[in-house]
Amino acid sequence: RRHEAWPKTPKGLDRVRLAWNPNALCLAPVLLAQNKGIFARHGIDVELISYAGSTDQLLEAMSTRKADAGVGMILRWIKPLEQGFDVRLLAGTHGGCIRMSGSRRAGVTPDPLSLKGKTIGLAEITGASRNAFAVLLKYHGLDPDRDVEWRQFPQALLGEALRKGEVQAIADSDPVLFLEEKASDGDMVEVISNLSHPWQNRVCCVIGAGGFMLRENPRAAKALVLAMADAANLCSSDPHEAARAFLPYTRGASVDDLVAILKTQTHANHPLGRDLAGDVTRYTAELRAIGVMKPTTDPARFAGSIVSDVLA
Amino acid sequence: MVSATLDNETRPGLSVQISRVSHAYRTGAEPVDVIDNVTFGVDPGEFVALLGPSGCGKSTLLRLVAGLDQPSEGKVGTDMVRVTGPDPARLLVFQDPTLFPWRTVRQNIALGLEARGVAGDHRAATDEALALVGLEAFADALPHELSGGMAQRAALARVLINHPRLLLLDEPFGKLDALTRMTLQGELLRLWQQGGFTTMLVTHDVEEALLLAQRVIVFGPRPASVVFEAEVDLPYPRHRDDPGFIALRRDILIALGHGEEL
Amino acid sequence: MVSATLDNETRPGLSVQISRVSHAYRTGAEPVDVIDNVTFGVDPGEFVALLGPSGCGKSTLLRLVAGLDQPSEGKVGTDMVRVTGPDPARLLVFQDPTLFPWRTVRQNIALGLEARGVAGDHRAATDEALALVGLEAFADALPHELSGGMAQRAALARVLINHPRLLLLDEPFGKLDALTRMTLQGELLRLWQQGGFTTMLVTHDVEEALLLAQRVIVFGPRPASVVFEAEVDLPYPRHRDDPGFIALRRDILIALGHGEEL
Amino acid sequence: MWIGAGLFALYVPGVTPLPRTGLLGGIELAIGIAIAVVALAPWRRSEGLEQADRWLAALPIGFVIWQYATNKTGLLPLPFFPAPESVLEVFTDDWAKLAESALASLVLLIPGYAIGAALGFSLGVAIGWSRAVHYWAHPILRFVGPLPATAWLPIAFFCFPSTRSASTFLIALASGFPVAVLTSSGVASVARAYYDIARNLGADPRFLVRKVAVPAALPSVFVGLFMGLGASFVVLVTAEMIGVKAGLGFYLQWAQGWAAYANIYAALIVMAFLFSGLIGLLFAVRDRVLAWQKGIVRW
Amino acid sequence: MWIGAGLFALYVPGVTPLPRTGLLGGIELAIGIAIAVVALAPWRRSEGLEQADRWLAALPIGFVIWQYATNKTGLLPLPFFPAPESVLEVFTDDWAKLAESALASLVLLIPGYAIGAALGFSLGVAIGWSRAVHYWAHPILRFVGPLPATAWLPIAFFCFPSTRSASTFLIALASGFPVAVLTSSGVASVARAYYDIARNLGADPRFLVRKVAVPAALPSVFVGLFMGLGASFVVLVTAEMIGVKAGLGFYLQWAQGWAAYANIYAALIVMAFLFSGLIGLLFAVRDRVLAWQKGIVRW
Ligand SMILES: Nc1ncnc2c1ncn2[C@@H]1O[C@H](COP(=O)(O)OP(=O)(O)OP(=O)(O)O)[C@@H](O)[C@H]1O
Ligand SMILES: Nc1ncnc2c1ncn2[C@@H]1O[C@H](COP(=O)(O)OP(=O)(O)OP(=O)(O)O)[C@@H](O)[C@H]1O
Ligand SMILES: [Mg+2]
Ligand SMILES: [Mg+2]
Repeated sequence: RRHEAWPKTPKGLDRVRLAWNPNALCLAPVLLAQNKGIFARHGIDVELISYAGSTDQLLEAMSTRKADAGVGMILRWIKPLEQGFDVRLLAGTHGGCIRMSGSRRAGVTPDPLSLKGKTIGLAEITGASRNAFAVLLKYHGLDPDRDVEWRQFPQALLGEALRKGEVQAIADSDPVLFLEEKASDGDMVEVISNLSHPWQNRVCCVIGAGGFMLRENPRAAKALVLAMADAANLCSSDPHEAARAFLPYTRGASVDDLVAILKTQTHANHPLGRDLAGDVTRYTAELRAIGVMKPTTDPARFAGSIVSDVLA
Repeated sequence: MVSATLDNETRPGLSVQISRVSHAYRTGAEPVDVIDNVTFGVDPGEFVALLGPSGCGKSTLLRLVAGLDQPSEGKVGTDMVRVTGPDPARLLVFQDPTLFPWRTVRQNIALGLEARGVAGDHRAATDEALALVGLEAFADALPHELSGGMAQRAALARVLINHPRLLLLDEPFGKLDALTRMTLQGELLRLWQQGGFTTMLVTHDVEEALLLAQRVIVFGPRPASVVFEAEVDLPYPRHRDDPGFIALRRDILIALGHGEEL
Repeated sequence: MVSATLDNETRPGLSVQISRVSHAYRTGAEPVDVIDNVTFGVDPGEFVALLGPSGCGKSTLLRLVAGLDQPSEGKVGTDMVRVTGPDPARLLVFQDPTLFPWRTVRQNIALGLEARGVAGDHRAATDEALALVGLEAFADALPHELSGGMAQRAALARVLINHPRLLLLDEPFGKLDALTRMTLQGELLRLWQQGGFTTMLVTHDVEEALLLAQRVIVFGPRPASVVFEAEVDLPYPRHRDDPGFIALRRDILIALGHGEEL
Repeated sequence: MWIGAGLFALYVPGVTPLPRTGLLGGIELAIGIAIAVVALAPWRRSEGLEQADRWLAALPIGFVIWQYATNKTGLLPLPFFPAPESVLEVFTDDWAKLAESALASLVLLIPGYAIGAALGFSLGVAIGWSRAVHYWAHPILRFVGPLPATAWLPIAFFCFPSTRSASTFLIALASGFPVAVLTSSGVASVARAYYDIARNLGADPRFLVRKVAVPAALPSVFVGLFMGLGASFVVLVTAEMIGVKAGLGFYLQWAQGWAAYANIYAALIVMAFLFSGLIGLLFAVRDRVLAWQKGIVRW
Repeated sequence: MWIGAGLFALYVPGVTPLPRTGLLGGIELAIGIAIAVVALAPWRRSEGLEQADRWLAALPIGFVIWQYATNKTGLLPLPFFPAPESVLEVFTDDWAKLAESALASLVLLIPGYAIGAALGFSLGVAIGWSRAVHYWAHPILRFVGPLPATAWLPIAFFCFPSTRSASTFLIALASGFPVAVLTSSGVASVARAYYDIARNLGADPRFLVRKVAVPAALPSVFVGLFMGLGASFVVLVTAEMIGVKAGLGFYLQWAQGWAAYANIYAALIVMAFLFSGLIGLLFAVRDRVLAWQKGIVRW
């Protein structure tokens, strides 16, 4: 299809179907961009469609034209992308948003080494949390396969699993962790997050697009990236605004809670092109070292093949 | 052997009281009146035959006496006690054999023994019942492997094995050839004479009624009411060419609306 | 009206050839031999009655002629053509009525017309068939609301409405009282005389066979083989006290193993 | 009963004051009064009411126990077991979203179910009827039966042009399976005697299928339709994981992500009512179609 | 056929060389030769083989098409549609993990299914038999039927002491539901005449249930057991979300998280075979128990 054939609104804006997960607070800038007309200003009309299931469905959707673009966690995407989906990464949106907290009563302290011999609860055994913390624990001197045990529970039951003593620490994204910490009366303590040393400057979430979009309408792809960057900046400077935009999608959290969470994330960090590829390369190498990525995958080549610089 | 089970067991027969019984089925839009104010009694140990046109309500009446349905009006009793439900002392041989398809013939025949929790091996009793109706060779056959007449005989055996005090028979010999029928009629008569149970026999065969019963009751067309009643005061074994037999036969046929045939 | 449907339709009856037919059922462990080398023929338009002890294989034979089963050995043919499957020209009235429980009596009777795609409103035809068997009042009843005899009549009507050229009757009047039975026998005779179809009637009632059939064939006990055959050379309507009738009756009863009764 | 429950709700103090306690008590009182009025009314009593009487009596007891165990005493822990007023609060505050979700789900569900039921029925008839179809289809059913709906997602994605059609496919598949199984088992267990009679009367295979096999199998088919409807609701959650903007399954997942149990239960209640309504419809149809069974089976 | 497929696999070049092509072709050739040997063997031909002949012929064609469409031409896109050799590769390389998962699943599944089937059967008999139980249980079944297993997770998790028992509960629930529905519908549609006869012969309700209702309902019960088995496999994925360390559902989720389609398909194939094996067992039992049906129904 040619660029001219791309669906447009009556006002001439390019329609973009953006897949997201409405449970992820770190995607608040998406709503901000939507509400503040930032997308429209860049000439696109974004329709948000939710993909609440596992990541592969979102990637499947993008590579079979069910969605044009999507946002999600790089650490969740990177392994599926190795399988050869027709999806390209365009930009990072921010850093942070995956954390691990443990129960003081069970002997977990802010020191990652206190996790030795503990069981960690996760919502997805192949998810971003597992990938991130396996790398980070290894960095801190723990063998992610032997020194700790990982167990899977539905997201909503992670807190209960902790209370029941089935696990001593849980790893997930916010707001789940934040809400559990709040409900634990100070028992829960953050051990580590994906902004912990040495990942302070790493990106957490990325925008990706189906390969067909880049081929048929690179202009809209570029507009999406720019709009998201604007929105992320806005979120970084005015988290209250973003929190208010996201509030209708929450239950049991106040604007202040949301702001507190958003402030733990680095919304000013949205790498593009070479920077993004660099992050991807590093992640790939690290994941390869813990046996997630195939040993035959060359990190730099792989990063180069899945990152597209739409601004270039 | 034989005497221990089907024969020689003399418990007094039940008396039957049917008083002002009316019955209607209410399945369709309008109720179908089937029995209309019928009153009669049966003495303990008596053998009564019931005759009547097709669809007049004979089977229904037997169901009421068996306690499977409750009459819309009036009372049905046995031994002066109102019938409120089924009881193995009053056993009905249904018009349709309806054997249980998942049980062999022998198991079907043992049903009543099992149901009443009669202890022990039922083999001897069932063997005897099978021999009585001539189905020894088909003890382990499934019901669908039987012919129509064989199924009917199995259904008869299924009831006889239980020594009812009141035996209700709904056209039990309808599908049998003349010889088998005669043999079974003879067996029935013998069991009745020895066992002392009361018998109510629905049949369409006037001669059968006269060969077996002490009294014949004829119903009119639906809704059933008694149109004719006669004592059959002939000694057993009876003969078709006995003048009393012939006279009664004529009367009954006339009561059944059968004038011209005579 | 009447003449247009059940009566007066004269298509020649089918002839039947049964030659060296043997049949065995193989459901159980050992095969059950049911028919043993039976050979006989039926002329077009002839009325043949089949008699034999219960379970000897009569129903099985009718199923073979109807084409519902294939004989283990030998050939069954009609009009010199081998029977390989069912055909509405050869219709069997089954021993069990087996009406379709989800259809009303009228719909059950119209089954054959529907099945053969006979166009138009079947009301007149079904009305007539219902009247023939005396079920006008139960046209819209469901089968479970019928008495045993009524169901049997409905099954008869379900077949007669289709004008078979060969009518196979398996104890069609077994559950009927004397009067209804006589009426229907008369109707059958009338239809047969007018319609010219061939009839094979299985019955246990020797008198019925002699009142209706031109020829009587008697089978022996299972496995069925022909043990007696007789022409009934009496004019219609026949009478039970006709000396020829009485003589034939005696012969047949003897053939059925019924010596002492005479 | 209801009146008692209402009073209980209103006047027994709770552990934590919840905003909708008054409303809940009020509704309970109102129902109680309404029932009393109808029951004592001089005009003819409704049969439905009488049939439901024991449930009507049991429900308020259930409410009282629920309230007692949650808000009034805190016996059952939050957040798993919210008080009834919290669930009611979801209905009063979030009804627009719930209604939208319910509608969206129905719009997705009904075509999917209809397609699934129709195809399942046809396939079931074919399997039950034809040995050849049985030979080929039965092993496939055996292999396909246990596969979870998510396993179909990639294929559905690839084969269907839109997410909507992919979701519809998943629902149709889930509901078609029980319909097919039960139709085929119904058709395969039709008494041979019916076929004999119809064949003898000149029925061709088409007639045998349409007028003998299918009517005789209908009781079983309706069981299949019932189970298929249940399955379609269950798969809704999966089907709504892919790119929808509203729907009960979607709402449920979203609420789960926030551990908002009151919302979860509210969504489940809406689901249950929708399902119950559809089932009611199905049963009404069945009771008409299968009226002939009444005299034959126990009820 | 198999030999042809083997040759196709071996000698037609693929788009990208895959490591297990040789093995696949070899296996196909071996099967082909084995079949040829058995078929031409002088000793008596196996009946099973003859019955399966058309499937045996169709399968290699399917393999060829699959290979043709994937690796040999790339007609179907990666990663959705891996070539057969990729799936085979999963089996050869990951068989230890797959076997462990299958075993873990079975260990979880069988008690859950057994409990569910037993309870579902009892409940179904009770519902089908007793009007009172029907009155109370039927609305509950109607409400509970459509609830997805995930909805039960919190409650199961809370009410059961261990995750294992919670998972077992989920499986039992999922498999019990169809068993209960089909048992109850089977019991409720037993011909009234059977009850009449048994009651007349002196049967008490216990006897009526055990010796009349249940045997007569068995054909339907077996359909329920079949559907329940399918449901238990489907719910495995959900049940294995909570705190297990191995299992097919778990493996499936893991593979999905990585979008490792070859692994997904491999797990599905294992599931299908397990299921098919269990179903085979179930059918064997049924064919024995319901042997009496053979002469009555069409087959
Ligand atoms: N379950 C039922 N529902 C409605 N009507 C019924 C039912 N059973 C029987 N009837 C009707 O009751 C009447 C009498 O039936 P019943 O079976 O008692 O007759 P019968 O005298 O035994 O006849 P037959 O000699 O033909 O067996 C019939 O007209 C029949 O239509
Ligand atoms: N489906 C079957 N499977 C096995 N055996 C059968 C089957 N049907 C009938 N038989 C056997 O075949 C024999 C003849 O049966 P058939 O029904 O032909 O007898 P019949 O002469 O019609 O007897 P009746 O006068 O009692 O109806 C019987 O011994 C019966 O046990
Ligand atoms: Mg009767
Ligand atoms: Mg017969």
